[in-house]
Amino acid sequence: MSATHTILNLPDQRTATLPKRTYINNEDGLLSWLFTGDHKRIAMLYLISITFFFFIGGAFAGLIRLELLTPQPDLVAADTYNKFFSMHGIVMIFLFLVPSVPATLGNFLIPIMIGTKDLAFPKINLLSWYLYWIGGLFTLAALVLGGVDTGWTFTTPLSTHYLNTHVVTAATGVFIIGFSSIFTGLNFIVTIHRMRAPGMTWFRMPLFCWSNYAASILMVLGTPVLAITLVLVGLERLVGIGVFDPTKGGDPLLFQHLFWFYSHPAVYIMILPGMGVISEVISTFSRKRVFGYTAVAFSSVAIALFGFFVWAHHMFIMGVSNYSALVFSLLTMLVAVPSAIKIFNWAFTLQKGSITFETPMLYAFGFLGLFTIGGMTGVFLGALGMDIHLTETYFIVAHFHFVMVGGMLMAFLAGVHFWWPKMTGRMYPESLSKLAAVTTFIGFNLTFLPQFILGYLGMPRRYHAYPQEFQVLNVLSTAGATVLGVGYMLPLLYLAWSLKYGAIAGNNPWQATGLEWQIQSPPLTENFIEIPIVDHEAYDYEWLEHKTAQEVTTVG
Amino acid sequence: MSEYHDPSNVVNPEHADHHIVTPVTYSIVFATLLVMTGVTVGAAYIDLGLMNPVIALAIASFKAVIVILFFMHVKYQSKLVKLTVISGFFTFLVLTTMTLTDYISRAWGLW
Amino acid sequence: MDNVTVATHPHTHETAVAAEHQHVALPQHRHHFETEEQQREAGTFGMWLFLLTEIMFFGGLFFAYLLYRNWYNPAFVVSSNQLSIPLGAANTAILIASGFFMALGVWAAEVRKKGLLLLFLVLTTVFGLAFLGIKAVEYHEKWEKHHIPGASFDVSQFINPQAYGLKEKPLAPDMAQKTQVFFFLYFAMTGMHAFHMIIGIVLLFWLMWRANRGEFSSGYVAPIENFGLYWHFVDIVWIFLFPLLYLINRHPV
Amino acid sequence: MHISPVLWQFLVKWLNASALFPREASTMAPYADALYFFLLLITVVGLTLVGALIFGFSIRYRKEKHPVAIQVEGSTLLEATWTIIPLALFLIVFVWGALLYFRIYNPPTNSMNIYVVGKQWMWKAEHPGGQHEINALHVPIGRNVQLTMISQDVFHSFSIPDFRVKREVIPGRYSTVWFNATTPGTYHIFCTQYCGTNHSVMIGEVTALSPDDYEKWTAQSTSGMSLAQNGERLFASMGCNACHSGSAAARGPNLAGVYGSKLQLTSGAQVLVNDAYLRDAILNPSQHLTAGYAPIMPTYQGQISEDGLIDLVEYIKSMQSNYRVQQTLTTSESNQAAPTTPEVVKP
Repeated sequence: MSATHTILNLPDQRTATLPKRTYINNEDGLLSWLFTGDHKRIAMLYLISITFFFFIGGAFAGLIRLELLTPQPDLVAADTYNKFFSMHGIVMIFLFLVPSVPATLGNFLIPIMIGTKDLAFPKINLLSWYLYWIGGLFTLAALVLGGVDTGWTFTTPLSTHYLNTHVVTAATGVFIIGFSSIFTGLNFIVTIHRMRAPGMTWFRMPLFCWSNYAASILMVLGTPVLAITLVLVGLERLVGIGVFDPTKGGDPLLFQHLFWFYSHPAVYIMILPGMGVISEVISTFSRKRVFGYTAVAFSSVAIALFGFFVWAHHMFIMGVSNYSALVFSLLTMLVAVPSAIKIFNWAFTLQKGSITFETPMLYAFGFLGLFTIGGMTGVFLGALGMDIHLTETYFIVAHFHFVMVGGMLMAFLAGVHFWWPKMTGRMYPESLSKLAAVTTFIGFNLTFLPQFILGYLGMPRRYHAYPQEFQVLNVLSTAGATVLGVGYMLPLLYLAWSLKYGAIAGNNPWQATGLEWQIQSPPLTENFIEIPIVDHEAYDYEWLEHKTAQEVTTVG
Repeated sequence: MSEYHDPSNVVNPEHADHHIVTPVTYSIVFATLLVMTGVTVGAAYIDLGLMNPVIALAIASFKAVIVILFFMHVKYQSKLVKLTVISGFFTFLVLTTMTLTDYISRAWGLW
Repeated sequence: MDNVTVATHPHTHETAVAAEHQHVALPQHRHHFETEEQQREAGTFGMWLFLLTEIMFFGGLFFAYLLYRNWYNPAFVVSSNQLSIPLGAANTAILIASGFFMALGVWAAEVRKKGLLLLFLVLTTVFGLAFLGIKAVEYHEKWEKHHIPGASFDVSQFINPQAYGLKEKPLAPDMAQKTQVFFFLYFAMTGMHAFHMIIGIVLLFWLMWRANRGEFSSGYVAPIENFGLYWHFVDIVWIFLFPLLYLINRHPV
Repeated sequence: MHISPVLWQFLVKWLNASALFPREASTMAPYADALYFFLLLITVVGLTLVGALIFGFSIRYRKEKHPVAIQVEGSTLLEATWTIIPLALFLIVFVWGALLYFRIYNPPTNSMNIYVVGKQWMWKAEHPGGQHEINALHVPIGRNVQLTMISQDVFHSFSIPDFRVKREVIPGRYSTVWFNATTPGTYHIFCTQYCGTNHSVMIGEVTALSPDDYEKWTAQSTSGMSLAQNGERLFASMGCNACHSGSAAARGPNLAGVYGSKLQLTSGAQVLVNDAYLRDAILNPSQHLTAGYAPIMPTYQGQISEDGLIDLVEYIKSMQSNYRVQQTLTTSESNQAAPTTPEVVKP
């Protein structure tokens, strides 16, 4: 009976075994992991690292919500609260969101998806992970030494002249993490250009590769601008001369321009790989190729390209020239279109499919709904006049959490659940994971929908204490955050459990078409025994059926 | 013929054969660079008004282009590498022009 | 072709192509690249992508310079006149020469001449060090003139040039303060450039050591080639820094 | 930590205050809300559409009902539809938003001007008539009020949600915003740009008063010296009148009537003399040199506080009769005893 409800296709658990030789047991010992060049092992190292930082960032989020339970500034002192949200932002953005999908799933899957043995530069890939940790340690050092309270935006002149916290330490951390991200992106671009398997043309690549490719371009071209900006902030603090200091002839808005030149594309660095995950998941669980493959692929590239032209919409009220604001607002409206295209293409992928509702699909549905809201509220903020009232309030907090958490984190969890059997060879408990997906969705909405209302009512962001009339909505939000916290703890627990006790997954539990599903799980260190020749497009379920049928006849 | 296995990317439009640039070419480029350096220094001492920075930057760009083309072998590289080089300068141009839209038009109106 | 399954590819084309090119497997060939050609091109492409990040890294500084030059043009003109054109021009020539020898070094590696390669690498290093030496002399001069931004920065030379034997027109006091912006950008840009040179020279010593062991004498030239790209990029930055900082609006002499 | 009183009491309070939308207390609010509702409408329609598609397809094409998927490549017509319709909607939003933006950031002429200085962590409002307020602002209803704002230290942002106006308060540069309050009452002023430790304490209240009450308030709360009078003292004590004496032989240009005029600069540019120009000309004189004068004026960067600059600007504005923004507050004629040393001069 259940066979009709699901496409889950596990081998007979009584006889199933994990493959003898996999990338996990190929070499033993901690050092074999710490000095590995294997993209899959590095991906796992990244997965563990970003999970660690995710829960640190999450703890700060929890503390923030706890403080905001009451209007009075009663839980912690004002500067402590400021350190909380600064650390929450820095950790979540630079140590979790930016590397989340690319450095874990992308690292693991891109070489396999395009049919090669490894990324182009394995050593640089490992270096990128070490840089990530060095940067992470700097950030943690800033935290342990007494924190930093600039907010994640390092706004001058506040960060350069008015704070006595560990700004330079944190900025150094972010600077180093930036290079980690550059190297990941560089590796992806070279790999995708140079190392595709024979027959793997650009338009046969899975959309996951396209979206990671687009994000990589942004990483390579955007991140160095952040680096130089942080260098200048550091110099201004240490040497004390003002490129950004109005009293010495500098322009603080120049900092904003340079900072957002990276940090707006960074938003797309965060969301694009998530969109790639959603394409894979929705296609697999509706047994259907992605509706309008080319449109989805090109919309990723379009987002990456336009992403460089819209940064000043973060500065509409900050004193940019109004003419310039017009231009940036118009371009912002244009960049919203490719996202809309994607949403509808995903929705129509379901049409005439044969849909099942496994955990990754539930997360993907969550993504669609939440990202639609997140994207649409982005249009609110892109509209010049509306932005005046909404910016710097909880509306904007809710907006980017809908995109980043409702979008990216949902996509990340969808991806982790989707590829978990491939990465570990084990299945997680399906009913528990469905529960987690639903819990996350409910908790998320409860947390962040009230914040839209709060924002329109005018509650400013980064407030330690607030007027009493905002309390009810804040209590709702905190309650939601509790549910959300449970929703995020659950996967940690059952995924860890499944490492040992999960059912053995077999090569292709979802009956998916990607190259990664045609090899053993967990894969060999060299991925493929022989480099495959690709003779079909991505998401070709007829090809898969044909192949399966043939295997059955030859084997059976 | 997409199934054709092409490990060296020989039929790939993104491929270019390895070309060895001769010392003769390098020497010509080197001499040109030195001459252009002399010219740009000389031009700096002549008052040409607005043309001074234009000439200086034009010469610098010319020098940069021949360094990129010959010393850095881009002339003999694949389209992909050429495109990469161009995209780098293009992005810098985006940064400059889009930011300048703000700075230039700030003076236009009161607000 | 439809029934060719993914896992059973016979590799006929690859062997054919490999035979055609007659590649000898080098020890530097990494397992995950199918051919050395692929590895070499990947390396070059990766290096270029890295240079893109460098373009954007310096790009931020160049933009800051462009902006403030327009805002505080008189201050920028007189302070740039404080820089020494002979030293700057000499440095340009030296750096171009260094780049020239680097290019010859790549050629020497390509034609597998170990002795020549070493010679050219040494020359590249020597000229690179000469550049840094002259830069140090210039920095020292700025130190003596109190033109290093910070507490001891002194604008009196710009307010009262006659007292210092300069023929320039004095700057208004508020504009004179802005010369500090020029010198900050000067030190930030040339300092960042010099920092890249220092990294380059460290790498050069490493390459010399490897070249001496004969690692690049058998057709494996990727490290030399890619380092060459980096070194030339550093040249290019200077090619733009020199006119921007030293030359533009040089008159009155 | 305690959850203060019973939750439902707050529920009542919240619903009483404003449940989902802030009060509309300025002429701007309806315009902003109209766009907001339009955007909400698009969002709800879009969300319903996406939801309907997902749920509809999920039910119709679930595996039990539809065991074999039918492969579809795509549809150019459909894709063109969902490219063009969102694009058109977004462009409408863009135009509408731009119109609103210009409405909010283009102060009408003849609005009464109030200066606001932001500093860590308080708002100082300075009325031309000499009323000084901290974390409070009294305005009359039914009049266009323009705020000329500047920050002494970091970025702040002046926000009155019930008026739907907000503008960044920037160090080193005047920024302006304007509103016309419609309903008497008190409304929140927030600093919305994170500005350091006590960011959340940087709040205040704007009190909109009926014209009569406003008259009363101005009379009661004057400090005795109008800003222009303070400025006059400062002008004298800093020695400005040595050069700007107004005589033909003076080393500095005559300032009377300069405000609001078009000035020919040495650089060849022509500028409109406004508050921002006057402020810049005091701090960076050589870049704002009137044609025909030598660059001999010293810089006053770091020597005058922002309040002092406001006083000077007000004074220069008052030195003539042709300026647009006439401040005819009765209190500005007040001529009571004044401090002997100008408080705002910093050595």
